[in-house]
Amino acid sequence: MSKSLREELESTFKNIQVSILEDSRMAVTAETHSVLAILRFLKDAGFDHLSLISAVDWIEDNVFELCFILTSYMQNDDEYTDRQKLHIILKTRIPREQPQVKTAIGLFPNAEPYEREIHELFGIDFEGHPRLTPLLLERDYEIPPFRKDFDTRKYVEEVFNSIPPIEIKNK
Amino acid sequence: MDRNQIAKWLEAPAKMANKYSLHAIYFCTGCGIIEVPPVITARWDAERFGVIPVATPRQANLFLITGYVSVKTLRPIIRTYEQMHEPKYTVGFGSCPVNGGMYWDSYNTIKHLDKYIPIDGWIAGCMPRPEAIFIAVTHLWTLIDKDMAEGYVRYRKSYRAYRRNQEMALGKLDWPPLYPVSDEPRGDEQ
Amino acid sequence: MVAKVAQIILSPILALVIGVFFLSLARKIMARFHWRYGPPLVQPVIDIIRLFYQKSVSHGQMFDLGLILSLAGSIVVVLFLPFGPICPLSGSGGLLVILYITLLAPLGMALSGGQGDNPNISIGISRKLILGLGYEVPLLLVLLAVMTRYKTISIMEVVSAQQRTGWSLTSLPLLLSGLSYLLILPAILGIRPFDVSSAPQEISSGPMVEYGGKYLALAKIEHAFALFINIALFVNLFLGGAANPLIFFVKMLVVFVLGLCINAVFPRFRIEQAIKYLWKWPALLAFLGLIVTLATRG
Amino acid sequence: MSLEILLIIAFGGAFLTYLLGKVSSRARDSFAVAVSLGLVAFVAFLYGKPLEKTFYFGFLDLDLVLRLNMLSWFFAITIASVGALSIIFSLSYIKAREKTDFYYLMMLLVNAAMLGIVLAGDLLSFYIFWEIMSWSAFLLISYNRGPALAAGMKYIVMSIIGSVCFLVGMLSLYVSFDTLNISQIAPAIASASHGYVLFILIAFGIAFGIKNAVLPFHTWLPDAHSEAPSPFSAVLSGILVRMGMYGFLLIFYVILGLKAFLALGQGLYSFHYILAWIGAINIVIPTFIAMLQNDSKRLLAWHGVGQGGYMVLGVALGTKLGVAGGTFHIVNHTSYIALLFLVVGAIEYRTGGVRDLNSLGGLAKRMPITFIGALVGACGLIGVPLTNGFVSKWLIYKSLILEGHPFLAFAALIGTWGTILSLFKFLHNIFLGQLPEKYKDIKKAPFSMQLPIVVLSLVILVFGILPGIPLKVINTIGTSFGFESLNVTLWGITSETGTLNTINIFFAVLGAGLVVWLLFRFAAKSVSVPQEDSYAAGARTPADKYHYTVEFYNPLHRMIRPFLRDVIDEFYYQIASWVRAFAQGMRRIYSGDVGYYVMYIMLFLAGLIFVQMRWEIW
Repeated sequence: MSKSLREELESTFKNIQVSILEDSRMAVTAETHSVLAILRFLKDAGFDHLSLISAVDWIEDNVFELCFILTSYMQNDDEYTDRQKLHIILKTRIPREQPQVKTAIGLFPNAEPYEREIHELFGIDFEGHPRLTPLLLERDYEIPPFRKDFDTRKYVEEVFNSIPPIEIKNK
Repeated sequence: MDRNQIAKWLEAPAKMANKYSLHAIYFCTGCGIIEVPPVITARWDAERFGVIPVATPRQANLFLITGYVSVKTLRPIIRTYEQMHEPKYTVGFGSCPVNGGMYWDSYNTIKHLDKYIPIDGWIAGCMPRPEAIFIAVTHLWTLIDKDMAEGYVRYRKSYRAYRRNQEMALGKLDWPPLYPVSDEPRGDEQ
Repeated sequence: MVAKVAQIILSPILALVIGVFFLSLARKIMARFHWRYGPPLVQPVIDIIRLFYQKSVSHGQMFDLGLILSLAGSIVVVLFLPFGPICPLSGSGGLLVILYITLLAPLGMALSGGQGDNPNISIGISRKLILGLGYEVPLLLVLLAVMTRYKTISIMEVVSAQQRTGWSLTSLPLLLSGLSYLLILPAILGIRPFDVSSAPQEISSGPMVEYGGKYLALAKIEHAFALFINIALFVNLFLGGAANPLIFFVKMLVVFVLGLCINAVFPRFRIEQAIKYLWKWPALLAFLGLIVTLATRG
Repeated sequence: MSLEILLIIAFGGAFLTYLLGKVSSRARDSFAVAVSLGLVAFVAFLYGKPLEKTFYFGFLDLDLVLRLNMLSWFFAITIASVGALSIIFSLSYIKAREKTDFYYLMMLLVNAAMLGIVLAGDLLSFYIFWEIMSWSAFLLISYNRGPALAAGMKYIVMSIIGSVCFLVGMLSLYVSFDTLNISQIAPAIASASHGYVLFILIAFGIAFGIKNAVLPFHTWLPDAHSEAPSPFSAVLSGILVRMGMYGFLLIFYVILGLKAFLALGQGLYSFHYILAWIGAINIVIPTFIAMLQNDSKRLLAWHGVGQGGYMVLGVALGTKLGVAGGTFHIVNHTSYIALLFLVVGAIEYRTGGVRDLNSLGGLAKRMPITFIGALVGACGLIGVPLTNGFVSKWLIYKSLILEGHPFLAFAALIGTWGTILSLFKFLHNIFLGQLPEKYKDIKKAPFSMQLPIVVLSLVILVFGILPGIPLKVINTIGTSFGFESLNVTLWGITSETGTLNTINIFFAVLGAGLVVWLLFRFAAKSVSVPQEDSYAAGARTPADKYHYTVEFYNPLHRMIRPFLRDVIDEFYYQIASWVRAFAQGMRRIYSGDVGYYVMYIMLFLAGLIFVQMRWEIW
């Protein structure tokens, strides 16, 4: 069953690699500009649940990798087709300098918090996102903290350890 | 436990009353709060020692910092501590409030909590068992007896240093200083 | 005259002692229900002493005066209530005056809470007033049944009538009213199934949110007086109010422990459920009681 | 010094103020205050002197009689004092508005007309002054244009219906006894048949019921009170509406007499018992409607309707305690409802006309005297001990219970709890809680507004702690009606079936308060704190959004909302729309060209001829 989905994907989109990992896992890597088209195609194919967007910082290849994980709601549980069991992870690589991607909110409204979090922690700009305000962090950082080149020990040393302790007055 | 010695009551009622009526504010600051329900219910029953949880800082005089303190939680902790009335005591659970514990190098946690609010007592253990909490309470009694549980006095005396540290950690604070902070240049030390 | 002045001074102190004893009994019995030891019986006294030594925060004149008025109102009601033979001011107004002076306490607490600049307090007070309206419907029917049955508005006459003709709880027409009064007693005392107004989890103890040291102490003392007043009123009207104070105290104890058992095992009502309950069965019983009393009065 | 000089001063003063207004506004203001204070002094001077003055009046050889007995003096002093206080209040309230001369003329005219009603000894002059009062009230209600015009129209339509009923009753009395002098009608009507007496009662009952907003006729009152300018709505709800109660007292006890009134109908169907039930219902429903209002003046207006129920209940009981309670309640109600309306007027003046309960808050910090006035007024309206409301309610309840009407007493007592809920909402939403940003630097109410508020608060407290003063007057009224007198002491009533002693309550509360205050003073010190420093679970308290007012009794509101639709009001509007539809239809007849009119005449003549041929009527 997933074979036919694989042929469909490979036939409709060029330079796309589709690999079946275990029985219910399928990995799809594609270029950035065709990501939204693939998402629409998969949504029409029944994968209407975007469960997660996450990012990976490959600092050696000087590239970010965005991962969209799609599944489908179990609408008709009785004929539990193997397509509904399938988890698809769609990967794409974007350059590390001024990383910019078009937002997926049009297709999946629930992508909004994921994209805000990735923007705050990785510094990837989502064009067309309504509210890219800080979500989790209290302070502002010049290098977003989840990037590999963010040295957390140096940060802790210069921010927290520089705060002087309170001397106990003459007891 | 010298609760029933009338002589002590007559000689220092305020101290004795503070010892045997500790109202702990029910504020889940970290992972240790999971230890508090068994402490106050049937198995370990903190009410035997006069410790009951209350809803608001106004009614409380004991503040349990249970577990690691994230930067975001430090703001309500300071606000709650300032809204409690003197005499007030704070007890830190586990090693995370002491020096950051296993999150010593995390960008998002507060390392030494006593730089921001005074702490009267520490309990070791990640997370301390209910018996350890009772030991802490008894230690607090001895501290109160020896007038060493003076965190709130320290806070009042060197409030400017505390306030400066808080502003360094949290940036701008959106509530006025608790005690009048004379606004000569920041760098001086009392 | 000296006896009268002694009574005026004695009865509030007595009421305070018994009220605080009820508070400590409540905590001890609740603990026993939970299979735990619970605090020593003297714990409320320790709490109050500590609270009086603790600093506190005030939100303005009305914040203090309202609380003082509410506690003064409770003390004044105690002066009107006969406790066994002791009854200092029973001569000036009887049951109607008691009914109206019990307004002072919630009104004072409401005004003082209102000044406390906190929506939790306002929500707590609006719930307390709605609950008050809820239990007032059956309570008024019950009180009117008692007054029409003994054809008097003075509480002393009701007590002396009961000395002669036995408890009104056992005499037929007032049995229904007595049952209805028992059903609404938890609501009047403000204990567990009906403590919607000071729910620590939902509205962080309602009107008491901003009460610090001495304010919380005064609020606890006022709660102690309220316990004493409501139970003493019930005992006076339905259990014949005893000749000597000891029997009176024992009767109050029985009624209070009964209320505590309900308190220990019931979850808290939502305010709509409380009103629906109060306006359904107790109101029906009180209504029937009044009709029967009217019919048999002849 | 006799009565016609009093009326001349009253009416002359009104017109003189108008003329002076043309000259200079300061002279007009001081003259108006002087006239109203002079009236108060004059009426007070006339205490205890029963005067009777008849003037021959050529019209239908009826004599115009002015007389003063204890009942009319009791009302006259209330009218004069409330009028004077509202004039003083409106000095600064009306200053910034236009047409102020007209306003002062109308206020003094209403005042004079009410004095005229109370002093009238015969029904004709009563009717004349009644009409003057109704019309000047209509002009004052629609003073600030806009929605007030509709409210005024509604008021004037209903009071015209009332006046017509009064006219019908008056004419039938004139035809059957050919005299309109009250003192002559009283003995004559005793011999009249029950049916005729019932007719008279119904006719006058409708007239006074509309004015006193008894339940089926109450619909004009909420609109009129909330749209009228505040000083006038204090007079309107304070004493003008209670002219209906004066009429009831006049009809029941002066004209009809006690025994005849109680003898009407027997047992459960006696007239006074049914009226008592109307009064009881009149207490409960408006009070619960008042709880759900969001406009402060409408809330108070609905309480005006509710409290009217107590008076009707007290007066209709026919026992010496009930009538004493009912009449005393009239004065009490005047004092605290006028005080509450003046408080709302002061708030309106300072906040620029804001009456909505959901957008105010925390004003007690900025306007303390107004807050104290509102607090005392609210306690009076609720009937908290040590205020005069409590004493009159105690009298009514005692007579209800001892006479064996527990269900009436139940309705009245539930009304009290409804008042508590709605008045706490009134106090809380305006004075307590967080002060909004835009009212941060609001100033106190000006002195000319604070004086009446303080005076009325004192009246409430003094009459509450020493009720003997007014009760002595009411006792003489009771004995003039034929009841045996209550032994009234300075601080209450002593009788074997339960005495009321307010001095005991006063000293008890004072002593207990002192003890608690000392305990409070000697405990640890408390620090006063700004309104931002309040518990918000560690978060910052949001400005302007931290005050719980909207849907204050939401759970209760959801439960009793279906029972509280004002069905009677909708019924009247339904009638109004039918009449409009019918008039619309009739308008089409006048189509404008003569041909149709000629056709109508011809058809009419043909009809007549046909009827004559068929039945020969002539």
